[in-house]
Amino acid sequence: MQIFYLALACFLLLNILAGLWRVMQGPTPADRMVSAQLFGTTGVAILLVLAQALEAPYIRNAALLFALLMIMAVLSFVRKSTPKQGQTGDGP
Amino acid sequence: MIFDIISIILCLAGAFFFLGGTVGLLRFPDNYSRLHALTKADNLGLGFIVLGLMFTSSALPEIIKMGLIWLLALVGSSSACYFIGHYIYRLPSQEEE
Amino acid sequence: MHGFYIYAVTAMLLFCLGLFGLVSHKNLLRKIVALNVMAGGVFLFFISIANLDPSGGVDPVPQAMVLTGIVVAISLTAFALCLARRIHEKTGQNELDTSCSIEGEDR
Amino acid sequence: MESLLILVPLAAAMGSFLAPGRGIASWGFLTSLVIPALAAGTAMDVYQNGARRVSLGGWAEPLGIHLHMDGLSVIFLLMTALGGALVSIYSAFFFDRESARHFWPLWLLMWAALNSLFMISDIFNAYVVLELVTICAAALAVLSGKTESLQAGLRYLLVAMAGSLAFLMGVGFLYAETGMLDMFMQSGELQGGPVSAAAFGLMTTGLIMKSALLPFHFWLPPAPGEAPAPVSALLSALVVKGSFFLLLRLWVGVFEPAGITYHGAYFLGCLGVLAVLWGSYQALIQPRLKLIIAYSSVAQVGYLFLMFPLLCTVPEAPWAEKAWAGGPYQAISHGLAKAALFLAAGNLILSTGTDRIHYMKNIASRLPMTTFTLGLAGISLMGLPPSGGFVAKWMFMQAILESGQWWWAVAPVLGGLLTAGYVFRILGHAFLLAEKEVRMLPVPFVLEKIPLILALCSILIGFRAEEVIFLLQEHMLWTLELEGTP
Amino acid sequence: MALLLDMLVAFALVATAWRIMRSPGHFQAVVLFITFGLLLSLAWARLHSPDIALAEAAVGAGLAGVLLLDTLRAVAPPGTVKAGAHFSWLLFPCLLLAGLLSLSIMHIQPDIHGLSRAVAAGMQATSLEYPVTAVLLDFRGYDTWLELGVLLAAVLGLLCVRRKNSIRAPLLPAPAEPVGRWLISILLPIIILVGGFLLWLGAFAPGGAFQAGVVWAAGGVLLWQAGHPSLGALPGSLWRVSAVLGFALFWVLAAAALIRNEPMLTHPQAKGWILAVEYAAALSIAVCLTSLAIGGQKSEVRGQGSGDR
Repeated sequence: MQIFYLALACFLLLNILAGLWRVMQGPTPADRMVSAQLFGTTGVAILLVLAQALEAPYIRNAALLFALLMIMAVLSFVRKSTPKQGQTGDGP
Repeated sequence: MIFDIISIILCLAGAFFFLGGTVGLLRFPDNYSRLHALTKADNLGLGFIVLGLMFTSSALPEIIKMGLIWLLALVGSSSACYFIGHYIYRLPSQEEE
Repeated sequence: MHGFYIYAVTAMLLFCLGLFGLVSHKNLLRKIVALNVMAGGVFLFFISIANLDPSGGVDPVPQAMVLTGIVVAISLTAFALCLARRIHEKTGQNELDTSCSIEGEDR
Repeated sequence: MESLLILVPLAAAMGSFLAPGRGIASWGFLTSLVIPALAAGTAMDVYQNGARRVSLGGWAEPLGIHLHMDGLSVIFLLMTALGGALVSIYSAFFFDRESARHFWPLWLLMWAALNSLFMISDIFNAYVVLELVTICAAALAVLSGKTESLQAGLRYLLVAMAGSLAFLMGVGFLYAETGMLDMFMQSGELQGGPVSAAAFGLMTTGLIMKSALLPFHFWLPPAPGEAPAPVSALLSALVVKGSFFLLLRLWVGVFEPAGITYHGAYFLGCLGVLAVLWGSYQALIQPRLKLIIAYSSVAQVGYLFLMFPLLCTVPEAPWAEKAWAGGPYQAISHGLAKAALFLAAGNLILSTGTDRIHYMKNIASRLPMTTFTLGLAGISLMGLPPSGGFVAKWMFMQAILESGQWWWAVAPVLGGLLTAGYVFRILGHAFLLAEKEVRMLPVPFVLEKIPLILALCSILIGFRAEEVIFLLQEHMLWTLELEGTP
Repeated sequence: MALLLDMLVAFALVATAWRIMRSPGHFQAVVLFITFGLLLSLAWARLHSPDIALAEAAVGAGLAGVLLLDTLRAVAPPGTVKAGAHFSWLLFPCLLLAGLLSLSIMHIQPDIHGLSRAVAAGMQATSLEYPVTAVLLDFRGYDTWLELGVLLAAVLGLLCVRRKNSIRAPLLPAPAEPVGRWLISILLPIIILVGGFLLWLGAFAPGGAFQAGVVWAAGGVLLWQAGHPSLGALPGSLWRVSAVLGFALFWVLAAAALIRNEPMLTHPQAKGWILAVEYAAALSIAVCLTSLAIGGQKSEVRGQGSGDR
């Protein structure tokens, strides 16, 4: 079972590596941000799987923190490009 | 034993959705569809993996914690999707970096 | 044991790549990011040493040192970023003046 | 006693942060009254009873962190106490209210960190303390808020961060080799193989980046050159000495017994000579007084590194004692003289509004005390008897001649001549008569007195050479004893 | 399989670091750096250091990203700057250095008798149950104290650069979308709870003042990102006291020992003492890091986004 979980973690990590291509390729900042978000979720999954595989329950707390805090970068990013005054309406 | 098999099946399903998400991220043609494919597949994938892990976990608090993590990731991911989508919508002519 | 070599060599590569980024970029933000990568390399080295503990566990002292180091690194990073921003506000530049401002203005 | 050297400035730092009212300078005032007394007390203690250690938290070696006091630390503590106290009193009259609110907490925090650094025993603790000094120094360097000072501060911060990380990596290697963090216990454990060599190289590089030796000197002139006068004095006189002190400790205490310092020592010596020549030359051609003084720091730091080839190449060398005494002597006399020079330059700027030396006409008759200060401090820098600088260079020359490594004599001889060149350049302009009347504001009495006292101190320590040498030899005894009892 | 995972993590770390250094766009580098933090915390998890994984998760995912992205917005709006690296030839000396250092690594003894035995021996004398926390707060408490000093000095430096006397966070407009408000009303209580949980955990398991402080700081930043007025309404004196509290309690601990004529920082081995210091330290870390993350803002930001209201 442990081997299966480690293999699963490897597979998920390969997903991240593949996703790095999109970060490099872009073309827009939004794409890069989306990829970062993907990595966040995948990272949570890997950490959970690792917690099971290595029998280290405290790693789950790290996964919890990632799940909790990944959104902050997105909030910062979205605010970061707040358009100049008067350019926007109130949402879609 | 039966739990192990269920766990493996669920985790494989989760891995499949993650793969789908990655392929979508890499292959889809524009911003919106990438966002779409990514976030949905992603949440499902994480959900399946969490479910799979729950089957081999022994302690109840840990199971609850994993469920909480999945919910949080769901909240975070979907609202991130919303924010980024909103961001792209507001700036239709986003120039390349 | 193999894990130690893998992570320790990775740590050295990260350290030196960070160093490379620090000297090769003019942009301040990039320099600061490079310093953080360097710090990541140092911390990784500490923890891979901690894993060599013969008792089978992980040596807690390097872990504590890395925790301290992380907090120190984030404080310095935040301060450096604040300085970089202030410089940008005042000069509109993201780089340090290379001329060393020897001819600086009089008070 | 020694704990109070850390506790008192920290308490004052917190006080000045929490109560930033009108009386903020009184925190600094109080500290500068207490610290010299404490430092003197510690010095007397070490002078009479020899070196001692304090285990913080009551945890014995190798688990806990220790404070270590011996002759070397006492000398640097005394210098910091004297320089710091006088600069503090100067600052109390120098800064406006707004700047004072930022200056005092940072400086008091840095003072505590420096005191802690001079009693260092644990190498990871050294990293934390160095970072504390770095961040305070960088923040103080940008106190004036001018663009140039911001750039200088950030440049210093980046170099210092990189240096600290290299140092920290070295700490990792040392820990991997010895399994300990206390440098006085490590000395016997090093095997001198590649791991020790890596630690040696990384730590040395990191520390010379922070102490502004030649290839890494580029941050030094702009940072004090652009800062307010008291800050320049602190940066140039004290902060740079902190990392030099640590370097000396590590080389003599840890690396030299392992026998890996031979080539490194010659290399550092060469860099030191180059720094002396290049720094002095740059000082000779600078247009502004503060930059002259700042470049002179590059040169004077170079002298310090002459110690290493004399001290760390031949084991048990008969001349080692003289070289060993010369370095700290140079550090302390330069520290005091440099502080005096920067404060005097600050007075000039207060009075004339500029420190370009072409506008410095006729200050000799207007600000005689400041001119006198410049001259006195210049004497110490040049190394004319009977100043402290003379004793330092005399010791160096003796050690150089005894060791037969005569080529190092280039630095004291040529460097002394070049120093004389820029000191007389400053004084020459000071005595020139102005063609047209330059408007000068009066300088408050205290502001004129403080640099004078500092300059006098840098001369007077030349008379107390014997005690200093005794204190330093005390240190030698201590390391030998510790090696014997692992 | 574990070896494969190690190699993949190592490869991913190096590849990401390489792209961070070489990518032409700054935004790309920052996003990659956030990813780098994630990969590092995978490495920490693999290296059996959950404490550091926690700290890295909180710092890397939360604060570092916010700090860098905010600075990037301020200094280089996306789509304007494209900077290649200079001095590419320096890569070779750097790689050479890496090679040399790696060669010395090969000479490290495979079993380092570090301080773990000393720590194990010391655990009997201390009142804490978890070794890392014991090292941080008791055996090497001086480091932790001075590290709080570094944090404080960074805040002081920030005030000095900004020429402010107190952190008056420039309040941003509240997100116009209901989603934003909803998100914050969900996440904030959880963040506070999780921080408290980690702090409580620290006495006997991975967790502690650092992690809790960083998580709370993230909560503070989130509050500010949401434009919630509570941070701005914080009185300056209260802010000062809470920023310095952990440091001050350590000072009291150190000075109290002197009165009893013992070496500095010696304290009675009662759990209450250390826990009080730890809780205060967590609060101070949270306050200082929040100030560092949002205090670097230009004060004029307030008016800028008003079109969003």
